[in-house]
This record gives sequence, C-alpha cells and structure tokens, in this order.
Amino acid sequence: MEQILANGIYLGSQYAMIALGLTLIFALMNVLNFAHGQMYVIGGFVTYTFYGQWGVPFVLALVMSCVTLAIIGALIEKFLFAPVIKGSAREESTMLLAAGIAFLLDALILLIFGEKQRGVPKIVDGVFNYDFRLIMPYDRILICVLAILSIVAFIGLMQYSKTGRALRALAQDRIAAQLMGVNVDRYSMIGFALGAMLAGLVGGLLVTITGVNLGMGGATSIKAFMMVMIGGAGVISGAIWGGIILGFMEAIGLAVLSQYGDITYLLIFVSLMIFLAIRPQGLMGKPWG
Amino acid sequence: MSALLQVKNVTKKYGGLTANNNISFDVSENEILSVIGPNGAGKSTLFKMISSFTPTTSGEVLYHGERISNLKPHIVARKGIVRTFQETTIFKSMTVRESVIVAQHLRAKASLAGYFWGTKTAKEDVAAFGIYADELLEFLGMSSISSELAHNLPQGNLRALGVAIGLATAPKVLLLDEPFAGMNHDETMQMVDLVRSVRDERGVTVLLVEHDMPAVMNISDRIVVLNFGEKIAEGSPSEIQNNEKVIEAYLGSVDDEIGM
Amino acid sequence: MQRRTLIKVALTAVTLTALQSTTALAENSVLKIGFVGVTSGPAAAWGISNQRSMEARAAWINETGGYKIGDTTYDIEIVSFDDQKDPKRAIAGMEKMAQEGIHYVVGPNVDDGAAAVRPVAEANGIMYFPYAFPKSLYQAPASNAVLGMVANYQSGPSIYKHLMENEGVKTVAFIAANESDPLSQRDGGVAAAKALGLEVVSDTVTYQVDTTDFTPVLTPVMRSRPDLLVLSGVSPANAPQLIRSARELGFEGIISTETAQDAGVLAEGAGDLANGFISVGGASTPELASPMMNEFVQRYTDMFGEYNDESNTKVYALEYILETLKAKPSAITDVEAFKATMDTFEAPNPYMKGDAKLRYVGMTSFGQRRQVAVPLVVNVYQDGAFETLFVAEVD
Amino acid sequence: MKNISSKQLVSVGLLLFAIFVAAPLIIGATGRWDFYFTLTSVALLAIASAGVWLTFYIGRINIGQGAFALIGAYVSAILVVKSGVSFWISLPAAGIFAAIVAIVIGLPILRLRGVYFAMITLVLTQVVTLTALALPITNGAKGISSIPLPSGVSLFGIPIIPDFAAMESTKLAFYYTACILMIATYAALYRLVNSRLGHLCRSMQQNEELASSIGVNISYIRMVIFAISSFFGGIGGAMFGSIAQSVYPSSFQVADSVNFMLNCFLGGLGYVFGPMLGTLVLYFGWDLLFELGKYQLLVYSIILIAVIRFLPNGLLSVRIGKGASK
Repeated sequence: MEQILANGIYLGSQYAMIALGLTLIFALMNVLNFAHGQMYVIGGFVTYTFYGQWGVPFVLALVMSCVTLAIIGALIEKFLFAPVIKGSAREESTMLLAAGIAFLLDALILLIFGEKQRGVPKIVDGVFNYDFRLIMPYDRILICVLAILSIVAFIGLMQYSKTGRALRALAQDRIAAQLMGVNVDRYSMIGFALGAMLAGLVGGLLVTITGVNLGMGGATSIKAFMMVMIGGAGVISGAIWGGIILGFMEAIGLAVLSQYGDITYLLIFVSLMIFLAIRPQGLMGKPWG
Repeated sequence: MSALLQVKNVTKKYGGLTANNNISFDVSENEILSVIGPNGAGKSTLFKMISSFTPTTSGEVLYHGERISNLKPHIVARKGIVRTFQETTIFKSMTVRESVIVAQHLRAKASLAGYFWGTKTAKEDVAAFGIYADELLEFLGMSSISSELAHNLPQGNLRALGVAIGLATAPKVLLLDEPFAGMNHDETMQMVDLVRSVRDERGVTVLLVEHDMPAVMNISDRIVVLNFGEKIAEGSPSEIQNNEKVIEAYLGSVDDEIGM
Repeated sequence: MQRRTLIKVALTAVTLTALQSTTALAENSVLKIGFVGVTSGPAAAWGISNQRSMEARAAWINETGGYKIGDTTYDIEIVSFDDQKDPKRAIAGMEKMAQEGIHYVVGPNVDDGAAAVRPVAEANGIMYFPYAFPKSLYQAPASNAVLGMVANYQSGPSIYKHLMENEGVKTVAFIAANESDPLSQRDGGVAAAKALGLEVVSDTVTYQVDTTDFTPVLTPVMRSRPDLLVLSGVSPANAPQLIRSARELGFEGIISTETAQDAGVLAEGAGDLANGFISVGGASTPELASPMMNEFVQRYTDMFGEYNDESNTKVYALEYILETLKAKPSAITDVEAFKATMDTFEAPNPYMKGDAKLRYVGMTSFGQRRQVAVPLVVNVYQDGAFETLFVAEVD
Repeated sequence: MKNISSKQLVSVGLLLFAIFVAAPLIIGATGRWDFYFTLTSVALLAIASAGVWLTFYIGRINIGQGAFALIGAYVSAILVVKSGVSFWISLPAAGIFAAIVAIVIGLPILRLRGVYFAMITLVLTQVVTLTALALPITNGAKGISSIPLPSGVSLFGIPIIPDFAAMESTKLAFYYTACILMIATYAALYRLVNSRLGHLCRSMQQNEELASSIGVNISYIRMVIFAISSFFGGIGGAMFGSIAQSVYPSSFQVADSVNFMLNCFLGGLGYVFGPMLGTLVLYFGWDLLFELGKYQLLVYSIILIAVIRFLPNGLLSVRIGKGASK
C-alpha cells in the first residue's frame, strides 16, 4: 500500500510536468502539439550530452536543456505555427504541422544523438528501504521533489509575474487580451517557448532515472494527451490533476492487476473513454467545441 | 382563442441559483407574444426551455396539450416549434440559398438513402426545395443576396437569414431570440415589418424574446415581463406600459429606452 | 502550385541522380544485398545495428578488392529499406528489393513484418533472413526464410539448464513487453522452463513498450522472489531500466534474457547494477573473437563512431549469404540452387577462434535447414563488458 | 442535385485512364513493378482515409481509423482462416462489423467535440491493439498468419507456388481490386457529400445547434457517418490483411491512424478527393525518397512542413483557391 502510494506520487509528479507544457501550448494557441514528446526526448539527450558525456554539473546541464528547448520552441512558433495559424482556414491544420514537426525532430534526434538507449550516472546513490514495504531509491525521491518544486515555481510564475498574467489573459481570450494591450504575437512565442522548455526540463530530470532513447517521443505525447483529457484541455490545474490521476491509475493498476498481465492499460483506456463520455470536458475543463 | 403553446409552472435551477421560478403563460394561435425583461431576468433560459435546448428543472411546456419540454431539440422542431439564434449562429460557409435549402430538412419526403441513390421522390424533393427557397427569399426580400456566403453578410442580413432558416422549416410557431438586438432604428423597423408579415401572410405564431422596448411595444399582441426569474406582468402593450411593477423593474437603467 | 511542384520534383531528381552517380563508380560488378528492417522510430536500434554491420562488412570487402564468387569479383552494395516497423512498409520494401533484382535480403526485424513479406519473397524468389522467431516462417511449406540468429526457444533451455546446474536456480519469473514478439518469446520461454522442471512463479506480468519506469511493473514480480528473472524479448532500450529497477527493489537473483544486448547501453543505463546480467551474444568476447572479428569491430567503430554489441550476431547473415554464393555461384540469380546448397553447405567461421563452422541448421526446430548456425554464445555482463559464460551449438 | 459538368466528367475520365491504362503502361515501360504494391497501398489507405475525411465533414477530427482498419483485418482473417468463408464475403463482413463497433463506441464518444474527440479516438487505436493482444480469437500476440489468398484469384489462374508470370498478375490482381474498391469508395463519397446527407453533414460541421433547431437529428447522423467512415476503414484493413496474408496486433498502429488524418489534412479538408491526393503524395513521397537512406525521414518531414507552411489549407486549395480569404 505504501509502495503504491509512493509510486503514484512519483509517477504523478513527473506526468504532471509533462502535461503542463502540452496544456499551456494548447491553452494559448489551440495547438495540439504532437511534437511534445520529441521535445521531451531532446531535453533528455541534451542533459545526457552535457552531464553524461562532457561531465558538466547536472544542474547546468538541466539549464542547457531548458535553454535549448526554449529556443527550439520559440523558433518553431515564430516561423511555423504563427504563419500557419494566420494562413489557415481551419485551426486543425496545425495538427498536421505539429505532426510534421514531430517527424522532423525524430529524424534530427536519430541523426544527432543516434539510435541507442542512453543513460547518465546516478546523481544520488542508495535506496530508501522501509522494511521492504516502501522502497524508493534516493534519486527518485530527489527527482520527485524537484518536479514538484518546478510545478510550484511554474504556477507561481503564471500567477504572479507580468508574463504569467499576460499569458493567462491570452489563454482566456485572445482578442480581449489584444485589446488590453497584450502583445499577442510576442506572448504566443514566449508561451510556446515556455511549454517547450517544460518538456525539456522534465526530459532532463528524468534522463537520470529512465535514460532516454529516440523512441520515447511518440509514446510520451500520447500519455500527455491522456492526462490533458482527464484533467481538461487547456487548464493548468487540470494538467496537474490529470498527471497525478494517471500516475496513480498506473501504480494501482499495475499492482492490483498484475496477474492479469495485459489488461492494466486496456482498463485505463476504457475507463478513460467511459469517464469522458460522462464528463466530456474532463475534470477541470470548460466545455469546448 | 385557444392556447396553442402553454408554459406551465416552469422552473429552472442551476445549482443554488434559480434562473426561472414557476413561470406560466399561454401563447394563442396566430399571435405575436414577446417576453421582455432587464438583463439577467431569465429570458434566455426560458427561451431555451421552450425550444428544449435545455431541460426544465420542474414544470412543462405544452404544445396542443402535448409536452414538448425536455425533449431533443430536433423533435421539438419536427412538431413545428422552431427557434432562431442570434446572428453568430449561422452556417458560415454556405450561401444564403444553400442555407435555406438545407433548412427544409423537415419537408423532405424521400429518405436519406433515397437522396443518395437519387430516387424519383428525392429528385422531386430537390426541385421543390429550390422553388420554395426562391419563393421564401423573395418573400423576405433577400433574392439579391441569395448566392452570398453567409459569413460575408452584414449584420442586418444575418438576422433576416436566421428568420429565413427558421421559416424554411415551415414552422407553426417561430421562436425568435432577440431579433432586434444591435440594430439601428431603420433596420429595426424593417425587421418589425418582416416579423409581422410572417405572422400575417404565413400564419406563423411568433414568440420572441427581446430587449428593445419600442420595437416590442410596436409589434406585440401581448407581452410577458420577467424580472429576476419571476413573471411580474402579462398583458397588452398598453397594459404593460402602465404597469407599476414593470416601470419599477426598468426604472433608471433603461428609462429612456422605454420612452417614458 | 505548379511551379512549386516542379521545383520539388526537380530537387528530388537532382538528389537522386547525385546519389546514384556516386555509387556507379565501381569497377567490379556489383552484387546487391538487401536489408529491410526498422531504422527509425522506437525500435531503430535493432535495424540500425543490422544495417551498419552489413555496411561495415561491405565497405571492408570493397576496400580490399571485392568478393570473388565463381570467376567474377563483385563489389558488395547494401540496399537498405526502412520499414518503420510497419508490416505494410515491409512489404513495400520487399517489393523494392525485387525491383532492384535482389535475391538475398536480411530482415525484417520483427514477427509481423517477417510474416507480411513472405508472399512477396516467395513470389519473387527472394531468400530473406529475418530476426523473428515464429516457427511457421521456417517450417515447410515456407522455404524462403532463414532464421538469422538463435531463437529464444533454442537459447532459453540451454541458459536455464546451465543456471540450474551451476547456480542452483529452482524458480523463475518471466516479464515481457505487451507486444507480439516479446509475448511469443515469453510463452516459448515458459514452456521451455517447465519442460526442464523449473517452477515458474510469475509469467503474467507485462509492460507497455513505452514504459519508462519499471518499478511499479516489477514490484509484484519481486514479491514472488524468483531465483531467476527472465526478460523475454527485451529491447535494448528497456533492459537497463528493468535491471536497475529490479536491483533497486532488492532483487538478488539472476537476471537473463535471450536476446542480444549492448554492453555500453547497459553500462550507461544500469552501471554496476547490471553486473551478472546474462544475455546472448555473438563472438566478440576476447576468449572467442578471431582477429577478423576484432578487425570488423574496429572498422565498424571507425565508420560509425561507436560499436554496437548487437552487431556481433548480426554480422553473420551477410557472411552466410556470401559464403553460400561462393560455394554455389549459380545461386546468385537462382534461389533454388541456394536452397539445395544449404543442406550440405559448410565453411569455416571467420569470426571465431578455433574450428567453428558456418552451416545451416534447424532440423530439430523446423524440420529443414532454415537457420544460420550462429554460435550460441551466452555472455555475462561484468563492469562494462561481456564475458563468455558458455558456448553451445544449435542443430 | 447539381448535374455533373463536362469538366468533372473529363477529370473522372482522366483519373480512370491514369489508374487503369497509364499507370500499368508506365510501370510496364519503366519496369518499376514494385510501384504496383505502392499504388495498391495508396488505394487501400486512401479508402481508409476517405472515412476519416467523412468524419471531418461532420466536424470531428478522427485519429482512430487504424482501430477500424485493424478490426476489419481481423474479421476478414478470422472468417477466412477459421470459418473458411470466401474472402469476397469476408470483405463486406469486415466493413459491416467495423461499422457496428463504430456505432457501439460512437454512442458515448460522438458527443465529444474538438480535441477531446481527437484524443479519444487516438486512444481507441491502442484499445483495439491491446484487445487483439488479449483475446483468444485473434490468436493474441502470435497473430494470424498464412491466410490463404482470396479464392477469386484462382480465376486469374494463379498457383500459389512462385512463378514469374503468375506473380506479376497477383500484383496486378490486387492492384485492380484495390483501385476498383477505391473508385467505388470515392464515387460513393462524392455522391454522399453532394446528396442531402452531405448537406446535413455540412450544416452540422458548421453549427450543430442550428442544425438541430431545423430538425436535424444530429446524434443519428453522426452515428451514420461514423459507421460509414469505419466501414471504409474496415474494408481497407481487410484488403491489406489479405495482401500481407497475415494480421498482427501491430498491423495497424497509432502511427497509421495519425497518417490517415495527415492524408486528409494534406489533401485538403474541403475537397472530396483531398484524401486520395494526400495519401498518394504522403505514401509515394516516402517511397520516392527511399534513395536518401538515413536522410529519408529528414527530407520527408521538411517537405511536409514546407507544404503545410505554404499551403496550410491542403494541396487542392491551390487549384481552387477557396478558403484563402479567411
């Protein structure tokens, strides 16, 4: 029981971080960013290169991941999403663009970082073991704490900073924000960069535990979609709840249903569909057409 | 005149909030009845309940004595009670004529499969739709814009398009949602004439929800006034104009609009 | 639009001709060998190690003057097709190989792809060397597929037996990804373990292929406290994570798998925790590798920057094709001649010390010789490198 | 109903000519026999994409067509292998079964809109894959292999044992079958879109509330459309299973579902033949870039992005130039 709880918190905190970036981008621009998982993977590889290969301190490597992804995000928004959104008759066209970018990033990852699974040395050694009832390696505990701190910092940023207020205004109503004097183009770019940066940050954090390989991208995106659906699209608190709920569903499902093997995910998926059929806008979301 | 449409003790609650409380009134055949009230009086909610776009919490709406509340909107439409929307609710990328043709859905005799295979009935339907559309557009004075795309139309025409779409279903009762909102005096007068001719020449009973007092006074046979979700008055325009409660409800904020 | 299309078409055409002209410089005749496998996406590691070992070997042959088959000396050209792990693409890839006039193809890497290309390969007279284990591919009436490695139902029993005899293993648990290949391999492994008299304490736990955190997955398995934990058909990406999670959960038994792994990946992903991990490899451990294998590793590393230990196994398919063609030159265009040669073919194994032989096996498993005799080298990981645990033969 | 203009007649004629005369002639002249399979794939994927396009037509982004293709492939395979039914009967059965599943699943999920519908259909593909892995009738992880070729093939006089002359006509037989199915699909789609049902779909795509106010039973029409869409998916999947002579849980994956969607976007959502063109360009494009080796995906994705960047409304938007004003 303690173990399930701990696994749930640990999974939930990292999932919530992944979902945050996705939902932020969605809230700002109505873009379902298929490339989110690839951005996460790039974050992992950048941290791997700096920390694992070149021996740069871990924190610095994390910062490099964030910076790299923020730049990538900003460039993608400015030169691809912004013009496509302007020129397109339907906003769904951005889905095609996002998928194209996902392919592109996949190709780049393969060419630059290679096909192998990569890992970095543990940042902290040792395992916390409470009578075999609760086992949690220290590095996981550290990452979990860091993830929660990042989430808190992000919420703080959104709540109290000028940028955060502008972003929230933008998310709520683009036109109204524009009338209020928010530079919509600039803040769209900042928001996209921020969302991409979150993906990079969580990628960098998790590379210390799970390692990284180029195949993680697509799967991560799909998981993030699920969390966003559970919580409600485009709502920050929804992303956090979605992450936590999915984390706990996995932790509980894998523990309780292990003897049935293959069906944990099937059940998660099916219950998700039932849940959405009853509550189409997710937990926190507003009905959206 | 017998009551065509009866609103009986209709109540709507959203959580703890009561939007409409125990409202009752009748609409007679071939009459124009307006529901008015200040902002937040519960007009829109009532309107949605009559057209079954939202369920009632309690009470019911009857048409020819048959309950029409808490059904699916399309079923209510099939019974002949059709609502219009405010101007943003249109078929954006259809032309005016296409919109009116689509809206004749209820007049179709052939099945959907019949249209697919192009049966004789379907072909007759298609021809009939076209003729009716042209006739209707001429009646509404919209022939000149029949091939314009809806999202290119100016606001006044959009309202008329809304009425055209509603009329294309050949309704018995037409529910109009704030048909005069945002219009200038001339446009309002045109609309008033239009609504009247709909009733006079097509025999359609009209129930409208409106803000614009002068227009309502001008057009209505009878008026129902709501305030804070309650019915506070019902009667002919002149009765309403002199009703103490109504004057009180509207006092200050919209004095000048009523013209008192 | 038309201008844009034109530009696009022109650009593509230019790139294509540029590429083709570079390959057309060779003086020798060219022998094309195909590769259809996955070189992008999540499973890219499988196909890429495959493709690169072929390319490294081909470059080596071409550099040293080509490969003599009969009276002709050939330069070897590897034609690769990325099937994206999609069986539909794999068919297209096989069609492409037929189009190029290729009769010998390495791959595909997974069960569904291998099954899907069968009709095309048989219709076009292509021998293909998949890394997929379903027996129906190799048993009559199928006759064009040659298993390119040791199947888990062959290696598993030897490993289990070895561990029973030497380590006193009595109970075993299996864990597999929820995907065709690993699940099939798990079922094969479970059957083999039971046949040997091992007690299978857990064989139902599976994980999604995209799992990144295995602690919750492994927790119930660990509760059954097996002596041996078998990672059925584990992908190189997942292996270190599984090992790490199992060890962190306090697992002290033996962990093994029947697929090939890469020492570098294990070192990075699990570090010392991977010590004692048993897997199946080719012949590059110092005890076994011939000078030729060492040179191959060197050339591969020079060419691609980094070696992949999975290539130890995967270098063989190309060698088998070439050696068999050398033994029967007419088989270059006639796969029936190839098939006929397979029954008697024998050549020295250049990658192993001693007198190991290249020959076709599979009579026991498939009833016909449709498997390359790769030495069944069972490795154990220790401090960043593999050590040979034991070597066995498949018949 | 508009009459078919002479221009349209010419286009249709050209298309038929291209498929049945020009393509075989070109392939014969250049000797690129492998293009038959590529074109067969395009035709079959275009059928499934047509279904996705149809759900777009009622304003739903469908990223779940892979699920129905997989269902179709399995139904056909199971009928042929386990019950010995002729493939030509199993083909419509596969479509109908997929449609029935669509109705059952559609009841709850078709109420969802926008990204919610998109994401839940994305999950749907995984649900079907996982179900196929778990069920005994689908043979679980081992899949169904060695599916006999369609019995009708014997009409063309094809033995199963490889034979040069014979194998070429297997390709041809599949090519023609796939093309005929594709043409039937698009003819039906065109007819549907231009019939009353299509008009109702358009009205729903633009405004569901207004559509229901004029008496359109929107939930019924959604269901009908989703069923038809999935029928196409099932047909496409079943044909593929028959060509590969095997079906695995991974025969159609999330990536396929995404590709179906991309085909529609790329061709243009406003044009009935958009998905056909989109499929051709995307699938053929990948094949043409085969020579680029490891740069294949890179170049492919760059071209894809460039197309969207400069033609955000799809390839066909250039020809007609509609939708550029908004």
